Amino acid sequence: MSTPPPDLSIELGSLALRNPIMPASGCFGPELGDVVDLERLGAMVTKTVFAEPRSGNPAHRLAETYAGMLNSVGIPSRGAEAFIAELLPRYRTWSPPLIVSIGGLTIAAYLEIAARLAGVAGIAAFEVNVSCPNLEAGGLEIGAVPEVVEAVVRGVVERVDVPVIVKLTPNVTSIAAIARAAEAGGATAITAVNALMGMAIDGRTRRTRTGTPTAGFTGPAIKPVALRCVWQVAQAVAIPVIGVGGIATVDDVLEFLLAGASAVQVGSATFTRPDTMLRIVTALETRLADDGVASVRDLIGALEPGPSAHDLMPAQAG
Amino acid sequence: MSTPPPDLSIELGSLALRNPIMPASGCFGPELGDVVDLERLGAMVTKTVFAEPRSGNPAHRLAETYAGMLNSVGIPSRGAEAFIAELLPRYRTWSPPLIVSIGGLTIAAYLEIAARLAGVAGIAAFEVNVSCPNLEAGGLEIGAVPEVVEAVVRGVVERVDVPVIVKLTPNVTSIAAIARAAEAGGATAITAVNALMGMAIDGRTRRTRTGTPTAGFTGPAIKPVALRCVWQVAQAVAIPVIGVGGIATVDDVLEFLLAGASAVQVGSATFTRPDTMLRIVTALETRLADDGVASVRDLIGALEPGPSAHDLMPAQAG
Amino acid sequence: MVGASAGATGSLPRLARLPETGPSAPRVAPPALLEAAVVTHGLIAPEYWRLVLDAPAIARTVEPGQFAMLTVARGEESWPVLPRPMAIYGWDRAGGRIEIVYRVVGEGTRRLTRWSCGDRIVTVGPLGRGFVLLPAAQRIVLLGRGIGTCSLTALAGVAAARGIAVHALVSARHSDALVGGEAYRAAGAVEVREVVDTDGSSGVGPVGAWLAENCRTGVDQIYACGSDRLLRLALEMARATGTGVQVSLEAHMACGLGFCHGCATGHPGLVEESPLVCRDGPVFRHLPSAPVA
Amino acid sequence: MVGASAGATGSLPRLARLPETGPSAPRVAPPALLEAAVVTHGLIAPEYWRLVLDAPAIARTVEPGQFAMLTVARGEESWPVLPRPMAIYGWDRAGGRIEIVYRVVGEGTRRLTRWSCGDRIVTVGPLGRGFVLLPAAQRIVLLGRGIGTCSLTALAGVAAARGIAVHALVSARHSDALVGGEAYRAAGAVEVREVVDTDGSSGVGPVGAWLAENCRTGVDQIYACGSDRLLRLALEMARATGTGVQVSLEAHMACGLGFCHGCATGHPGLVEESPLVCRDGPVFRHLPSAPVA
Ligand SMILES: Cc1cc2nc3c(=O)[nH]c(=O)nc-3n(C[C@H](O)[C@H](O)[C@H](O)COP(=O)(O)OP(=O)(O)OC[C@H]3O[C@@H](n4cnc5c(N)ncnc54)[C@H](O)[C@@H]3O)c2cc1C
Ligand SMILES: Cc1cc2nc3c(=O)[nH]c(=O)nc-3n(C[C@H](O)[C@H](O)[C@H](O)COP(=O)(O)OP(=O)(O)OC[C@H]3O[C@@H](n4cnc5c(N)ncnc54)[C@H](O)[C@@H]3O)c2cc1C
Ligand SMILES: Cc1cc2nc3c(=O)[nH]c(=O)nc-3n(C[C@H](O)[C@H](O)[C@H](O)COP(=O)(O)O)c2cc1C
Ligand SMILES: Cc1cc2nc3c(=O)[nH]c(=O)nc-3n(C[C@H](O)[C@H](O)[C@H](O)COP(=O)(O)O)c2cc1C
Ligand code: FES
Ligand code: FES
Repeated sequence: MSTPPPDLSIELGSLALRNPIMPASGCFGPELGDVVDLERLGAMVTKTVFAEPRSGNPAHRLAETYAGMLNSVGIPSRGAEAFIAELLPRYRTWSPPLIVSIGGLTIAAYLEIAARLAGVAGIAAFEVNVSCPNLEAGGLEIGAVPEVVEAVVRGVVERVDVPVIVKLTPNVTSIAAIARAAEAGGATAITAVNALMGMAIDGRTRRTRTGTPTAGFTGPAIKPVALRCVWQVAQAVAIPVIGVGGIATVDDVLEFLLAGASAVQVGSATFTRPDTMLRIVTALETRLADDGVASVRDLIGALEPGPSAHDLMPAQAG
Repeated sequence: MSTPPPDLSIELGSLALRNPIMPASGCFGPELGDVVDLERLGAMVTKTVFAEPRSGNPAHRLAETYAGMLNSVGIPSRGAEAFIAELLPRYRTWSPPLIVSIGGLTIAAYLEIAARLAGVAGIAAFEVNVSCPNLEAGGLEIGAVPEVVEAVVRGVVERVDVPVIVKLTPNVTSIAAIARAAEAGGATAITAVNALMGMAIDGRTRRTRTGTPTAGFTGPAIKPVALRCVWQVAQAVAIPVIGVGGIATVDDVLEFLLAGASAVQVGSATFTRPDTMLRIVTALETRLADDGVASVRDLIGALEPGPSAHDLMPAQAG
Repeated sequence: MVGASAGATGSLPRLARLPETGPSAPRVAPPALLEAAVVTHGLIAPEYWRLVLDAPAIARTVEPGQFAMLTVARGEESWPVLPRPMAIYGWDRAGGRIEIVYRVVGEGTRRLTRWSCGDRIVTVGPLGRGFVLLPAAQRIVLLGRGIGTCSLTALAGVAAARGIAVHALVSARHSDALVGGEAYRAAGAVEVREVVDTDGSSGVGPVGAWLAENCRTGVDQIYACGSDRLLRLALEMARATGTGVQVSLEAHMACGLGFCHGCATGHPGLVEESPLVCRDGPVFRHLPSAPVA
Repeated sequence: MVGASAGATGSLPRLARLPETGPSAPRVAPPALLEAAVVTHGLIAPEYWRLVLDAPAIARTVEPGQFAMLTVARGEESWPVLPRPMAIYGWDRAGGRIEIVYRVVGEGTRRLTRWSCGDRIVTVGPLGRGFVLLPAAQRIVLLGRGIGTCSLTALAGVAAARGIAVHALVSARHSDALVGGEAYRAAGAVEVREVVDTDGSSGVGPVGAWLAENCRTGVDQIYACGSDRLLRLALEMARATGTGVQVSLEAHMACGLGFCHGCATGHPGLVEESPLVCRDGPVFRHLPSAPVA
C-alpha cells in the first residue's frame, strides 16, 4: 500500500500556493531563473517598487556579520511604469503567483503606487512594505505607528482588487499591535519580518562598513527574533502569517510553521546558495513523508504548550 | 625614547575605572575569580538583585542559536538581605568597583530594592535593569515606556548616593526616546543593551527549546543591533554610554567605542572562554600602542562621518 | 531524547545535594582554566569518540563524577557560544592527562570531532561535586547506560583500589554503544554485566532481577547515570532495601561554575530555585528514604 | 585597502558600460549553478592560493574578465552568508576545468583555504561582462597589480591566439606577490614586465615611462585591473593618445546575478543608480575621451 505524497499546498486568503516556499523581497529577481527552476516555487515576490524612480544608497551596500549580513541597498527603483513595461513581463515567464512588493515615503506615495499598479495583469497579490522611513514623521518608520499602518493598508486595499499582504518591521516595541492595525485595515495576510536595524564599523578606517550608518540586518543570525515575531503576530491576529528571517534549512521552516506561519520566505540564504528554496521544497516533502505528516497545514501553529523540560534531567542515554 | 603605555582609564560620571572592560550582569559572579584574575577588570557587575526571593524559570534555561544563545533563566534572586549577607562580601575580595544590578516588577519594587541597598558599603554604583516585565502594565517591559523609565530612575536616584546607571532594552521602537527619559530622570550613565527577545523551537518535540516560550537572545549574533542601539543612544544623550551585546574581541570593543561607548560589558563571550575579558584588556592595550592612540578616551565617539566608499571601486591590489 | 526525559522526569522523586562536610561530602578542589593540548583523539565505536587532553591542573585534583567544560569555538572564533560539559572518564595524575568519551549528538560534538593532536582546547575543570564512596563501603553497584557510563568508570577504579567490590552494569541500545566495559575490567571490577536493547537483555525484567540479586547479598550504595529507567530501578531497590542511591544529572550549561543559573530549574510558585547542577551536582542523592550517609 | 581606494576613487572619471551589441560587445552566455569538485588547491606564494575546479558548464562558455561566485559556507552550514566573487584566472574548455587565484584577506578567503581535493563548492558562473578585444586590434597593453592580474591573464591567451601582440605589466608590493607573470609567458605575451614596490620599479615614473614608450609605438587598447594608480596612468595615456581603456571593477556582492543591487552605488540627488558591477560589469570602458570602439 503506497501512501500519497504529503500535501504541501497552503492558502493565504484567496491566494492558493502549491507549496509554502517563496522568496523574500529584494532577494529575488527573474535573473535567478537562469540558474534554478522557478516553477517549483510556491510564489514569486518582487523587490519593493516605488511609484517614482530612486537611485538607492552609496557604496558599500553590503557587509558581512557573524552568521548574518547587512545591506544598505536602500530600495533603488525605476518606478511604476518601468516596472510594468520591463520587469513584469520577465516574471510572467513563470507560473507561480507573483506578489508585488510596494513602498513609499509618505502615506500618499503608497496609495499612488497601488493605484498605478491596480488591475495590471499578472499581479496575484501585493505585499505592502511598511519598513520605509516616513518622511512626514521625521524618518520614523511608516510601520512603527499602528494608525499609520492601518491607514496605508486601508488605502491600498481600497485601490486594488487582489489580496494585500502587509510586511512588518521587527524594530518596534509591540509587533502584535502593528499586526492588529494591519488586520483592521483589511490585510489578507501578514509577512513578518523585514530586516532588523543593525550597524557595523571598520575599526581601521573608523567608518561604518556600509554607505549609510545603519543598515538592514538579515540572515541566520536574526532567526530567533524573526521566529519570536511570527509567534507574537500569529497569536495576535486571525489572518495568515508568512514567516521570514534567517530561514536557510527545512528545520528552520518547521520552526516557523509550528510558531504559526502558513508560508515562509527565504531571503539572504538565496545568496549563500541560489538553490536554497528548491533544496527546501524537496527536503520539506521528504521530511513530511518521513514523519507521516499528511499535509503541511497540519503543522501551522502546532507548537505544543509548556516547557521542553520540567525538571532536572538524568544524564543522557547513549 | 620610550612612549608611555596607552591610558585605558575612563570615567562614568564620578566613577573612575582603570579600564573600560567589565562583565555584563548575569554573566558574572565571584565564582569566576577561581579561574581568572578579577583584579584586572575595569569594574564588576552583579546579576540583577530583586528585593524579594524569586525562583526563576523552568528548564531548559539555555539553548544555542546561530552565533548566539538563548536564556530563559528569568532572574532567580535570593532577595536583598541574602545579597548583602552572603554575596556582597565575596565580591569585596576584589578591588574593581562593584556595580549592583537591581530589578523589580513594579515601579515600587525598584524603589524598594534601591532603598534596601542604599548606603551599603562596597557598592560603587547601581545599574537599573529596566528589561523586566511590568506587572502593572500587562507584562509590557518596564523599559518600553519613557515615562515609566523616568519615574523609576528618578526614584532610585533619590534613594541612593552613588551613581545610577540605567540599562536599556533593545526591544523598543525608539531606544533614543527611552535613553532621553533615563537622562531626564537623573541617570549618570546608560548601558545599552540587554538581550533581544528571541525564540527557538525543536521541530521534533514541537516545543520551544527553552522553558518559557520567548527567551533572551545574546552573543555575537546580536552585535549589529547592539552597536546600532549604542550609536543611537550616544547621539541622543550627553551622559556616558556603556556598550554591551555580542562583544567577544578587541575589534568588537573598538566598534562600540567608536560608536560612542565609554566602556563595554562582556556577557555571553565569558561563557565561550572564561578569560575573554582579560584577553580583551591585554589586546586593547597592545592595539592602542600599535596604532599610536594615547588614550582609550580618544576613541570614544570617534566614528568618521560619511560612507566607507563613495563610488565603484577599482579591483583591489594584492 | 530531551523530550523523552522531560516527560518522564516530571514524576522523579526529589533529589538532594550531597552533604557539604563530613565523610560523605565529595572532595572539591578549585577548578583551573587552561588551554589543554589534544594528546589522542579518535573514533572508538560508531559515533563514539575518545579524547585525551594534556591538563595537569585538572588531572591533579579531579575526583570521580566531576566534569570539565570544553570550548568548541576554535582559535579566535567566538561561537559556538556555549562550551560543552563532559564527564572526566579517566585520568593519569602523574602524567597530567584526562580522558573524555563523547557521543556525536549535535553541532557541538560534531565540531569537537574536528580537533586534532596538538590543537589546544580551552578547558575548565574539574567542576562540580562528584560521587562519594562511603568510608565503610564494601560492595557497590554501578548502573550506567550509554555515554552516561562515562561518569562512573573512574569511580570503579578508585573503589577497587580501596578494596571495594564493584559490580557494574553497562547498558546500551546496541553492542556498538556499549561504552566503559573495558574500563571497568581494567579498573578491577569484580563483575561487569553488559546488556543491550537488541537482544532484550537491557529490559526492566532482566536488569531488575540482576539488581535484586546483587542487593540481596548486600550493597552499600547504588550509583546511577544515563537513564531514567535505570534510575527508577535503583530507586525502587533503594526503597525496598534502604540502600542509598547517588545519581548524576545533566542540564544545559553555560558557565559550569555556578553564576549563570542556566543549569537549575525554577519551579513556578516556589521562591527557591532547584540546586545548580554544575555547582551543587552533578551528583545528587536520593531523598528521603535513602540518605547517603 | 577599502579605505584607501574609497578616497582615491572619488575623483575617478566616469565609466560606462561596454556596448550591448556589435563587435565591441562582450560575449555573455547564461550562467550555470553547480557543485564544483576541487581538483587542485594549494599555496602558490605566501598568502596566494590557486584553486582548480571541475566546472564543465562554466569552462565551456567563460570569456576573459568574467567571474564566478564561490560559496564559502561548507556542507549544510548556512554562513558565511555571502559567497565570494572570484575572477576566472584560466580555463580548460575540453577538460571542463576553471582556475581561480586568490589572496587571503579576511574571513571568507581564510575559510576558502580549508577546502580539499574532492570537496564540492557551490559555484555560479560565468558571470558578468568581460573584456572585449577589438576586431582590428594588433597590439594591446595589460596593466595588472597584485591579485588584480587574475582578471587579465586569460585575455592575454585569447589575444595571443589571435595573433595580437600582448604587452603585460605585472605590479606588486613585493616579489612574492607577483601573480600572473608565468601565465602571461605561457599564453605567449611578447613582453612581460614585472615591477615591485620594494625596488621602486613599480613607481609612477618607471611605469609611466614604460607605458608611454608602448603607446608611442601604437596600442589599440589598454586593459587595467587591480590599482587606482595604474588606472590613472592608463587614463592619462588615453587622454593623450586617444587609446581606449577597459577597466575591471570590484564591489561587494551578494547575488552576482543582478537582482540584489548590492554592487551598485546610488548617488544622492541622482534618480538613476550607477551600473551593477556584477551584471553591467565588472569590465567597464573609460568615458568620454576614449570610447571602446
Ligand atoms: C555534567 C555533564 C556531563 C556530561 N558528560 C558527557 C560525556 O561524558 N559524554 C558525552 O557524550 N556527553 C556528556 N554530556 C552531555 C554533553 O554535554 C551533551 O551531549 C552535548 O553537549 C550535546 O551534544 P552537542 O553539543 O553536540 O549538541 P547540540 O545540539 O550542539 O547542543 C545544543 C545545546 O544544548 C546542550 N545540550 C544538549 N544536550 C545536552 C545534554 N544531554 N546535557 C547537557 N547539555 C546538553 C548543549 O550543551 C548545547 O548548549 C554531559 C553533560 C553534563 C551536564
Ligand atoms: C568581480 C570580482 C572579481 C574578483 N576576483 C578576485 C580574484 O581573482 N582573487 C582574489 O583574491 N580576489 C578577488 N576578488 C575579491 C574577492 O572577492 C575579495 O577579496 C574577497 O571577497 C575579500 O576577501 P574575504 O572574503 O576574505 O574578506 P572578508 O573580510 O571576509 O569579506 C567581507 C565581505 O566584504 C566583501 N569584500 C571585501 N573585500 C572585497 C573586494 N575587494 N571586492 C569585493 N568584495 C569584497 C566580501 O566579498 C564579503 O562580502 C574579486 C572581486 C570581484 C568583485
Ligand atoms: C539585499 C537585500 C535587499 C532587500 N530588499 C528588500 C525590499 O526591497 N523590500 C522588502 O520588503 N524587504 C527587503 N529585504 C528584506 C527581506 O525581504 C527579508 O525580510 C529579510 O532579508 C529577512 O529575511 P532573511 O534573513 O531570510 O534575509 C531585503 C533584504 C536584503 C538582504
Ligand atoms: C545567562 C544570562 C543571564 C543574564 N542575566 C541578566 C540579568 O540578570 N540582568 C541583566 O540586566 N542582564 C542580564 N543578561 C543580559 C546581559 O547582561 C547582556 O545585556 C546580554 O547578554 C547581551 O550581551 P552579550 O551579547 O555580551 O551576552 C543576562 C544574559 C545572559 C546570557
Ligand atoms: S552552568 Fe552556570 S550556574 Fe550552572
Ligand atoms: S551582486 Fe547582486 S546585483 Fe550585483
